Amino acid sequence: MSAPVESTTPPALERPTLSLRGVNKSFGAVQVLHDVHLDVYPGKVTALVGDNGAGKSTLIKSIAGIHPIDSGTVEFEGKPVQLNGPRDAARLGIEVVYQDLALADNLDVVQNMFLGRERKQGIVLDEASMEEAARDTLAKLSVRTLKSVRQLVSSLSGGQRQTVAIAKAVLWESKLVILDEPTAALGVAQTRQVLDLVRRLADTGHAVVFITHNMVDVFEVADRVAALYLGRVAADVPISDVDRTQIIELITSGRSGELGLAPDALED
Amino acid sequence: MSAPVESTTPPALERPTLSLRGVNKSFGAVQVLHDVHLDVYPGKVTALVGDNGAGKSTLIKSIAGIHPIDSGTVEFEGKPVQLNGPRDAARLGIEVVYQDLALADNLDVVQNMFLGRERKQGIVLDEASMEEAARDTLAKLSVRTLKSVRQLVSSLSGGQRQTVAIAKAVLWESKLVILDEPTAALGVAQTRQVLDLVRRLADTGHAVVFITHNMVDVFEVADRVAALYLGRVAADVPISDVDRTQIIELITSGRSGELGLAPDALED
Amino acid sequence: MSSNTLTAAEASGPHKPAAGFEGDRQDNTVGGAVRGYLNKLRAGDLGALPAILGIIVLGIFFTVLRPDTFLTPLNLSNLLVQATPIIVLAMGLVFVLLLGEIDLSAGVISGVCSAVLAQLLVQVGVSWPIAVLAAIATGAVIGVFTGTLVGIIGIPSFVVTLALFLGFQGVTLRIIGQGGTVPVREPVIRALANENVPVTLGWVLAAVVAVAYAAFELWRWRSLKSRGLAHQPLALVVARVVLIAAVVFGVTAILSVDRALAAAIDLAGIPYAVPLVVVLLLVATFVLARTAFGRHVYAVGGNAEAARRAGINVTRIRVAAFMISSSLAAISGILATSRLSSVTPDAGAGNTLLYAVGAAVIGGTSLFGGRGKARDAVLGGLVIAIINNGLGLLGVAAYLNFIITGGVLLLAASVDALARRRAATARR
Amino acid sequence: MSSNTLTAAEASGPHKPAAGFEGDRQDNTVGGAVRGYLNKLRAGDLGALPAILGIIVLGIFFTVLRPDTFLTPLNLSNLLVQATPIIVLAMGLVFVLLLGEIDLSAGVISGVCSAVLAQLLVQVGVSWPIAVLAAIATGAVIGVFTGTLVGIIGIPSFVVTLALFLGFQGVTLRIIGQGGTVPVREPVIRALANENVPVTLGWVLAAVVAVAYAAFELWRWRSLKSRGLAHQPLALVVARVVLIAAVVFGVTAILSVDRALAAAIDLAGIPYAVPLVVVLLLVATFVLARTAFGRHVYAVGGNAEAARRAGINVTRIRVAAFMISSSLAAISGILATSRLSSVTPDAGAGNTLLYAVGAAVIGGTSLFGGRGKARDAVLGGLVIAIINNGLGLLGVAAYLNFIITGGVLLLAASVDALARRRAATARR
Amino acid sequence: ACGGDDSGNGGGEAGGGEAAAGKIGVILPDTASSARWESADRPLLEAAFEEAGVEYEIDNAQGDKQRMATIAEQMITEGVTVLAITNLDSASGAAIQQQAEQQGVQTIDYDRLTLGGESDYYVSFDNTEVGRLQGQGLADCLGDEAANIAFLNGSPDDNNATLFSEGAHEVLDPMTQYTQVAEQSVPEWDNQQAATIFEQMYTQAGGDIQGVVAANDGLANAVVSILGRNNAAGQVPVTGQDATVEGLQNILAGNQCMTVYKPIEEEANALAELAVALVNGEEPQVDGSVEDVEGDREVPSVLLDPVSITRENVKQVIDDGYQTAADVCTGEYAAACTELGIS
Ligand SMILES: Nc1ncnc2c1ncn2[C@@H]1O[C@H](COP(=O)(O)OP(=O)(O)OP(=O)(O)O)[C@@H](O)[C@H]1O
Ligand SMILES: Nc1ncnc2c1ncn2[C@@H]1O[C@H](COP(=O)(O)OP(=O)(O)OP(=O)(O)O)[C@@H](O)[C@H]1O
Ligand SMILES: [Mg+2]
Ligand SMILES: [Mg+2]
Repeated sequence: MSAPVESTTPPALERPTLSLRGVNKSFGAVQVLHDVHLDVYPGKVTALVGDNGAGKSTLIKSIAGIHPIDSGTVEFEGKPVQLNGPRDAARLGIEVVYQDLALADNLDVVQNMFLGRERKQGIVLDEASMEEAARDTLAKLSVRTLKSVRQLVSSLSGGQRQTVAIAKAVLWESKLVILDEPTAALGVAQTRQVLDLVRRLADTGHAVVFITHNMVDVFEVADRVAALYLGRVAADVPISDVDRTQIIELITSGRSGELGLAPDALED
Repeated sequence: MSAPVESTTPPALERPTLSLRGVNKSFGAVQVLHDVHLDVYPGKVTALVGDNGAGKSTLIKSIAGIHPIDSGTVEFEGKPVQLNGPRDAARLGIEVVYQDLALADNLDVVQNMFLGRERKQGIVLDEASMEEAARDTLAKLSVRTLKSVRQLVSSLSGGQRQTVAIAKAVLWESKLVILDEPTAALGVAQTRQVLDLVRRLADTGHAVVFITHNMVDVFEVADRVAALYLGRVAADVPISDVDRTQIIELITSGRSGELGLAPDALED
Repeated sequence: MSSNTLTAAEASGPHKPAAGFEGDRQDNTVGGAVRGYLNKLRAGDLGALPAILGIIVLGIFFTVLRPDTFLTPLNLSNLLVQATPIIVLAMGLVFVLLLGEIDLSAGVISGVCSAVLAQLLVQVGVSWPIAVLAAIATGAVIGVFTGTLVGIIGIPSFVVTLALFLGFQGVTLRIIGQGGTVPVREPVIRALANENVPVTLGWVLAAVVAVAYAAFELWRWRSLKSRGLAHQPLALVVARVVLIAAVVFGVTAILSVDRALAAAIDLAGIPYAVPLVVVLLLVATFVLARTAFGRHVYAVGGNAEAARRAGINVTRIRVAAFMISSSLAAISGILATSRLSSVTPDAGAGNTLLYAVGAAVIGGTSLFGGRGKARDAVLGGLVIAIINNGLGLLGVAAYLNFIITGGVLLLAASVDALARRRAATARR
Repeated sequence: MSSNTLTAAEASGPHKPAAGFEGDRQDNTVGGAVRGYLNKLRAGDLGALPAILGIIVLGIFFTVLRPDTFLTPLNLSNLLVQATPIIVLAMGLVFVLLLGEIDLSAGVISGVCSAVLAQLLVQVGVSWPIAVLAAIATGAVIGVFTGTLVGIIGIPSFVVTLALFLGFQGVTLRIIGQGGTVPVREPVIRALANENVPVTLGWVLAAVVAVAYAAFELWRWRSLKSRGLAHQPLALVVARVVLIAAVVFGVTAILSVDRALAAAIDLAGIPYAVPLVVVLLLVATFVLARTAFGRHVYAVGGNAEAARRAGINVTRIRVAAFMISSSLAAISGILATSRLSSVTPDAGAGNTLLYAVGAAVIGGTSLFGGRGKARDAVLGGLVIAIINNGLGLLGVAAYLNFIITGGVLLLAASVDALARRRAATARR
Repeated sequence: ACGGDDSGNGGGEAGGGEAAAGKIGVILPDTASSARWESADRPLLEAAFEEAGVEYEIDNAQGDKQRMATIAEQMITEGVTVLAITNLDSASGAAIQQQAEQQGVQTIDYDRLTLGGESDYYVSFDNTEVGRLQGQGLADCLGDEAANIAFLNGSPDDNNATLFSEGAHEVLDPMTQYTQVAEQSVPEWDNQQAATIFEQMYTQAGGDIQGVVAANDGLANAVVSILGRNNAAGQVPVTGQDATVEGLQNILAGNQCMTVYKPIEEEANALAELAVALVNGEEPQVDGSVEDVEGDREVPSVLLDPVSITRENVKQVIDDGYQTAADVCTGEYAAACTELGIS
């Protein structure tokens, strides 16, 4: 079986917020995730890297309960959990920004940001307070070209949509925040803000998973790096243990020196 | 009215492949493009930069005929043209990779790549030759995780979809190739290939417009930079005339020293 | 050197960046509000306009052709009562259409429920409140069944309700007995469509509605203003309150005139069915516009996957929408029963459903989900009812009736489609 | 250093990268093909399976209940002829459904076209080829009209065809006249559903079909193999050819038996309507699977905006699909006319359309566009026809008939939905 | 047709012992146009066939011509030798009969003559006569005074509806004291639509309608409920047909002038007798013949008379057992029943 070469033991004292053990996932005949082990720690940013199609999005969708896993165990704060839907994940305190941003085009920015967790007075929606909160959060993310928070999401630019999705996720105090290529469509200033935000989240004790193809970002914000290669975890190590070239080797070939998948795992 | 401060005259000898003059575009009450002037030259990569929501995608969708423009003229190879639909653009030889990748999820990779321009024998589709051509093009773009070119596009990862869209556009020998954030979702190796491809296209005489938020990419492949600020062209200059800080200033505030929009244009 | 790292100085740049959200600081003048509305129209969002135009144009048309009869109090009261079953059915459908689903079986469900009502009243002999509750409960149960098939098993609603459309015709036939007709002579049920609210009580009701509306609008205006949020100018709010009050009192006044054709008889007051529809409209509007449930209905219709990822129980929303739709279908069936004082085995079959779908669409509800309001059913239902009513007065041949109804439906839809297309921005 | 620039050495890495496309190098053994098929089933793509299962299960069910009659040559020939109008109507609908549109008016269009046919034959007295062409042309023109409203003006097809459904009922009524019926005694038209291909000719036709199919399949196999592209193992191709030939000859053999009940009479051969349907099936399959037009139909149904951006004339595709649908509806109307030898004002109204939509869906065509085949109409139409035929033999009460038809439709759809759901991968 | 008869008879006689192998098929037209088919004809025919001890099969086409053709084919497949149909229209009926003829099956037209068909016999009430009774009944209720009358006809695509209307016009057109102010058809006999259509007629006429020819009791009930809304029920005579519970109750309450009662038992028994005779290879008894103008032939016929029912002879319907007193004399109608001696 494939197994990452255990190069570093995680800090013994700390309990991971999320830990995956032997997770497998197939779509029909195509096995996308092979026996995935992954630990995500509170107060740390874990960068999840991997080639296009390596299975990063599939992995985080499994964590979010969108794709039920085929086998393996998921532990959240030490307790085994069953994730059968996004509601289970939300209940545990997992918040996700998806790569294929999930926004309802026919609703406006405020409505999207509070979707599923509307503020109410009695049974009546409290529009005023939601509008204020949304505007504050967006302003923090350096959104300057948005005309109105009552604009329909369908009329937003790619980056504006991305920002709304991020703002939506950070509105809630979640234990684990997962961001799937959050800066892909962002401008320079907005990217800056998101990176700062990611760091801030970790510094305030949240566990953060950050997927990106950008090595500079990885080295700027990440505490740990997990590399996926063809659906297998090639490495899951502190950032201090690797350099840029090693990570790129892990991404493109699954191995880098001592690190990475055992050669026989690459065969099958 | 707003007008870019003319800092450099384009090379007098060369005729632009595409030139926009005074292009305006509104959605309902929201004016997105203000009086846009832009020239795109053959054999050159023009990087189009701008903040999120600056109007980059709207501009290239106008060029592609997807959003008809409200006023202004478009000249292609010196002749004024009317762009009322993507078919007009395709007929002129304009090929576009859209930010919101336009792929038909229910078709496979080959079918998507040849959509609208199927190879035929008589009236019968020539599947075999299309399949071969698609596989060759994809291989060139460093696609290694794709299981099959007969896979449905709906089952592809974000980066795989991006690659298919790019491969689709470069299959055709077009005079003008426009790429809207083509590398946003791509992995390291794939990004490398796309940048090389962009350079190659320009070197073989094509005009290329390349939209990105990544300054390193801009400086690596671009010959000219056009900066959009709130729907206005803040600058349209050779890359040698600007440095990184200047471009970022143009993006974030529309001005940088001598370059950029006149202060009064920023007011209205 | 990084592409995506940026110092704070770089990010802010030499000029002050635009602060954003300027659209939210809209002017609170009447002119600004009018401009805002015109902009919305220009952007292709016609809302209730095609339906209101339709009502006005058809009204003028039939008034010109039948000046003696079309605008009489008698005909207007007929018109309202004729419209009620269609309006209520369409109002239920709005919930389902908002999800991007369809309920082809709503018409026959109204038939099944009225059959249940009739048999309970006539065969079993229960009292009317029990029979009515049982009929509505039947609708609700059917709705839960449909919703389960659509929401949990995941069969497309078109197919589920197509199958149920066939199946329930059989059920009604079974309950009523082939070829039979069950007369419903229960006075309370009959009164719904055939009796009127006493004139004085009618005026009191009208006053209550008008005052409550005014109070609510003004309270809302004040609360928005005090929190510094976007609000309409007071003049516009007052104008709207006055308009609504005028309509309410106008209708009440017309219906309070003695409209009996024979001098000896006294016939005045608002038919009971009308306040019933008003109450349903208010409740449905409240649910859709002001509760989390309503918000979730729109979200599921706009992007079910996004709604699911936002933690909304999509299945529950689907089931609930079908339940509401079928319950309203049951009420529509009761209104139809009241009108004829009897139930036939083919109740609710035929074109009933198509008229109701047409009403919702003319009113402005989208068939693709995510766009629509409860009032669409009322406006669209009135358009359909006016066509039938007017053509009845004209006494045109049956074939023309079909053609004209189809034509008007097409026309209303074209107005909407053309406006939208003109403003088309290739939104997907 | 930059995040996205990378030297060639870095990119290739120490190990050889996986070369990709390994899925295309599938094994060409029978086992591999079977595994591939099972994988497809597991992935929720049931294709024609529910319909074929439906045919088999229903066939066994009715054979057990009516062993003396259900499987007789007479009943099988009845069954086929009963199925033809529904199959042809559904085949047209497949084109429209593939676009994600619906044509609610297809049934009444078949009525209008048969009314035109009848009046031309009877009132004007033209010869049958002219009348048939005129009827089909009427269908085509109506289809172009519908397609224009949907494709150019942009009204949702549900609304357009709902309006036309009402309107065309009026048109048929107008053409035929109230309460009237136009008898069609033209021998060629009558022969379609009521006469049979001479037995010898039937065998010749069957042989031609079988041989042509075999030749085509083998040619295709060889050409794929020679170009080194993915191809099925020869054994599987041969097996398929044998199966098809067996079905063709089997049906021919059954229909060549003298099935007259009275000894004095001779009644044998394939009803003319059957080869007509086979030809339509072959043409429609070719158009959808092997031409650019067909490819574009699927693309528009999958993502109309992507198709538009790819330079496909989406409007033209929409208009063409509606034209094809309405033309096939006209042919379906002619077949129905032939069966009854008459046309009535309500031709094509009622449940005609719903049965046809049900047939397409049971066959495996999606209502959301982009998925479906011409053969779906044939398989689904047979399921619907078997239900009607079998229930006719059982002579169940009318209400049960409705309920059972609805139930079977629901069952077929559930099988499909459950399989899809089990494999659900949150594709949007 | 003669040849067909001979072979049928011959077959029956040759295999006297096999007479039981013969089978009767009956296809009724629909469930919507009238209450009678399923509530009366089917049980009556079933009883008669059971008593005669013949094999039979009865089905209903539910108003669908394609369906009727399908049922006919099924019945022929099942070995029916005598097929009685109530056609949905002449031409589709003729097609069925031709097919039956080909298969050597004898056919009977039940209630409706198939013009241009191949039927061997015809059993019916006269539909035009029904219309005449309606016309006459209305005239009797209205008397000699001047009156405005309206016609609410059946479904525009139902040929019988046309015949009813023709009959009524035949009687009422010459009566110059009546002004015909409105006439409309009701698609699919839909009672809800009937109510709207009549309401609009009534409003358009300014309430100045003194009599209504409604084609059946369902339409009549729609008229009555609209009149009720206008507090005018009972003052405007309305006709009907089928003697339904609803119609009879309306008559008892004085809201409906008359209905046409077709003693279906007589008609059903006539059909049963005829069919049983044919299936047993006997020569059936007929009253005479009716001319099929289109097919240019004389069809041997058993003809029955419809009966006009007013308040005075409601009792007859109940005495015949066509409706039960328990159904009709509920609640408010009990008094009227007692008065008229109905129990
Ligand atoms: N529904 C599906 N059915 C079949 N295969 C799928 C499906 N979804 C994903 N895959 C396959 O699984 C693999 C992993 O996809 P995934 O989206 O997880 O990649 P990723 O690591 O997120 O890539 P990217 O960086 O491009 O976003 C891909 O090869 C993809 O084709
Ligand atoms: N259909 C529309 N209706 C109204 N406003 C729109 C519409 N489409 C775009 N806009 C607005 O136009 C502006 C420009 O959008 P555009 O997509 O061109 O930005 P962009 O420069 O491509 O940004 P990004 O870098 O985020 O992709 C945005 O403010 C957006 O909200
Ligand atoms: Mg991904
Ligand atoms: Mg963009």
